[in-house]
Amino acid sequence: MCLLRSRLTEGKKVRCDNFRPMVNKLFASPEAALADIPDGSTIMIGGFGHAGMPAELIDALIAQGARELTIVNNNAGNADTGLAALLKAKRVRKILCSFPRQADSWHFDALYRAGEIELELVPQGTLAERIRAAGAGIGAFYTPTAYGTRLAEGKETRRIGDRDCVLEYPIHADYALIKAERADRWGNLVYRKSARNFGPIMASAARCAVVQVRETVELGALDPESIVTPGIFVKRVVRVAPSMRKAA
Amino acid sequence: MCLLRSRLTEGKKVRCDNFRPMVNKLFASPEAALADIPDGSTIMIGGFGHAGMPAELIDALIAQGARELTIVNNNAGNADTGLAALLKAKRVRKILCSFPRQADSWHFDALYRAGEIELELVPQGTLAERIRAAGAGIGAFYTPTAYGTRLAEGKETRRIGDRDCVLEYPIHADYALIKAERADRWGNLVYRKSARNFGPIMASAARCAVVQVRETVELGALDPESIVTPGIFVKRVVRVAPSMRKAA
Amino acid sequence: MKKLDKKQIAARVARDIPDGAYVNLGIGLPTLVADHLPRGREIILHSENGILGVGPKPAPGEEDEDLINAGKEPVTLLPGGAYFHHADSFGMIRGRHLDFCILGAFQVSVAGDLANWHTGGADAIPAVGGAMDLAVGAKKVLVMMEHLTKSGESKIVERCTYPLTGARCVNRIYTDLAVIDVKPDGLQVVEMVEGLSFDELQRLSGVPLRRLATAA
Amino acid sequence: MKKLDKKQIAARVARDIPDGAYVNLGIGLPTLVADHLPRGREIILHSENGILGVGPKPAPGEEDEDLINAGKEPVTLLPGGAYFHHADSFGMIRGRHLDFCILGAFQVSVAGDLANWHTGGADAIPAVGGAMDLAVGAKKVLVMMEHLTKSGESKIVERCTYPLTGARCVNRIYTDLAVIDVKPDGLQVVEMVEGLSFDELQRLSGVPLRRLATAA
Repeated sequence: MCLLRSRLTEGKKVRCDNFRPMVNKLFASPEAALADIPDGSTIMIGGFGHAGMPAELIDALIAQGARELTIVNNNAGNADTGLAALLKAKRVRKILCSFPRQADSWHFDALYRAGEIELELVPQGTLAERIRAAGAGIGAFYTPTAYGTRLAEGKETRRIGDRDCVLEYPIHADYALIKAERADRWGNLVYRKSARNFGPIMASAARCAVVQVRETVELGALDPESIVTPGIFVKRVVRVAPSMRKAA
Repeated sequence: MCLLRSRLTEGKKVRCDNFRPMVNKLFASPEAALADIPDGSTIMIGGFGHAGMPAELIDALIAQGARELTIVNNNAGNADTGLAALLKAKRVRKILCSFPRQADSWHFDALYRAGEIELELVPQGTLAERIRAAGAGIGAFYTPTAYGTRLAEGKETRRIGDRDCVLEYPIHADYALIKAERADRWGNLVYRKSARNFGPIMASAARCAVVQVRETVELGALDPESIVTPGIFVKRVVRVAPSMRKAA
Repeated sequence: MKKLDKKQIAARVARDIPDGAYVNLGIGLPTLVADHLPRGREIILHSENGILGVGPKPAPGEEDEDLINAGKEPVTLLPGGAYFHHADSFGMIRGRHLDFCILGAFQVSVAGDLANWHTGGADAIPAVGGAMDLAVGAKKVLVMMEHLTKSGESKIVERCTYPLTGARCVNRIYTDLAVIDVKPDGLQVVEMVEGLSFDELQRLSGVPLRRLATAA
Repeated sequence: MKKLDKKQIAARVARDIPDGAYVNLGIGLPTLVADHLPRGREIILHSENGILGVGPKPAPGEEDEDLINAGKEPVTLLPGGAYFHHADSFGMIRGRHLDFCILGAFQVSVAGDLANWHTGGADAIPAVGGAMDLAVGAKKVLVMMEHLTKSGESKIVERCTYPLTGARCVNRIYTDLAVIDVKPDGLQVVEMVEGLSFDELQRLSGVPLRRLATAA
């Protein structure tokens, strides 16, 4: 055959490039893994409380400098570090979360009262399902949650069977920053206890999922029955040693 | 306090009774686990090919005698045993599946051509998602699958972002008959290889999920990180020894 | 009359949870129920951040930052417990797999509407968490709260004045004064504390109540 | 001209799959592609019944009835592979996580409509499987088929006469005669077999084709 030209892999949908010789998604540092995040990105950040919070990736995002971000997280930052520090640095335009108000959410509270941050408050299960819908290619879904409440105002509703439902749309992201326990070079992940929380669904909903892990293992070392996030959802893995975690 | 009467657990929603002293979902035999299936039930049957097919439970369903069943399975029976035998015995009014036509689906083929069985043909991913939606309490969802095809005729559609979508509704079942590898008395399950297929979602979508397993283990013996179906979705577990499997 | 204290309300709720039940305890007051579950019953607690089979608080020094409940307090896992992600966890809730959830409340209406997430203040920063999912999801929604506000007004109301968490979702209310079922045709008093008359409870509640019919 | 046989078409498709790609091979003809993936490339095969990292056929006697592909043939799992359930598997597909899927076809239209599940016969028993999900889901949908039907008609058509699997979903067509891209403005020939002229290909295809512009 006379090969004229092969342009098959140049499709613009492949934004976060997987294709390297011998699949290897391991990155050397949080900084390297987040270097290309542009201003205006939508970024999901995993974690519920400290469990699953990718502290070192958030620190690297703060150092990286991207602005006008839209953040998706269950909360809106605690005390003065992590997401709260990102908010304090005025790098966040909008936040989608279920539970912003906490005893130590003072940076969010101040920005919110000053009108300097937009809040989209989403019931926690609807937040999870909207993220999952993005990852699973669902266009929209009807949920009974929040029907008849202030959080459903202005939304389409429909009675289905014995339940009144609200129409909700997926939340897609450009990047997901999550934490897992262990990964291999294909990006297969396992988590630890309740630190799993939003990690698997956020990885699936982002064009580029970046994962910090405590340990990397050889390909084949993870039990295929127990892999929670298959590597197809993961673009970049950074090992953050336990000692670094404590120091942070 | 003067207790007048406590009727809290009599709610009619709890149809498949969980409440026994020291949660123990283990049943003595497939027959015992299926004894109460009434005529007209909707029954999901797990499996894709032979992988995950609950052969002994299907045999017990045939022996049990319930009629006018609606069956949900990926296929419509092969050769002369299992689901095909249930069809042959004219116990099935309707089947929902993605791939009825196979080289050895002669019992289905004959009933279908004779107009003696109703077929709802569902794309495989839509079948899986409709089952998952039932388990997850989703009222309905929009999917791009089948838009513009014969299988979307008469269905609501909507353009969402860059994709035309079709509105699909959940598939609920009265019973699910599935196969797993290992269970404990709470009904926690792990599967084996590609035999996992429809098991986890069917368990979640049925009021009464009945599981045949190769092995039962002590509570606590399954790794909580690796449990695929938490026991909350499972009502009845029957151990079917490997030797029985071979004999069937 | 002898009002119940918080622990006593929790113990009263706990008595109604049957063996084998799957239960979610909302953050705050309802978490007390865990300490009063009757011995000899195996009750499986769900935490919406991805745990079934939540066990008791860890011993001091044994806390694990990766094992917390929905209130972000350290917990343990019972043998037979399992971990899962947030979408699966809320699928369990929304899909009506939990037998009970137990929630605190600002107000409950005679129709079973629940208000427990927002005081309605214009300046208040809202936060909802999983309350709206639990309110529509569990097979039975149990509310535990004090019967009266600090200023003496009934928290059981004709119509909620605070923003709703869910409409027509509450099945039973446990207060420091009484246990009350929400029925399609109104509120039905199941129990009252010693020394409280039905008429007094009716007066304090300010909404129509009726007694549970007993065998005469 | 030298028509390609099935294996040669499969080999030609395989050449276009880059290192690191996630790929689903439809049942039938496309499964041949697995045998021709270039050595030295790490390509991760997906099977819609819940496998990533599908490996080669097992040695005779090593088959495992719990480890089969979407065509229900015994397979193996590569190191790094994983199992998951059907909803997760089709989430991967529908959610556009697969880089490529490779499907057989009865017909492809100039607009990229695909017909591959139903001959349209009134008496035919329909069966769709995962084809409609793959058609809308993969980032790139590649079709491999013979260029002409047994009676010599083009399978590339102005409008599909068979029932559609998906509308405007095909990105590239590999036949025994040519490789053709489906572009928004029409079909563009990328390659032809030795000895076949563009005019002859145009005549056989019966729909407007154009040559890929090359540096003159």
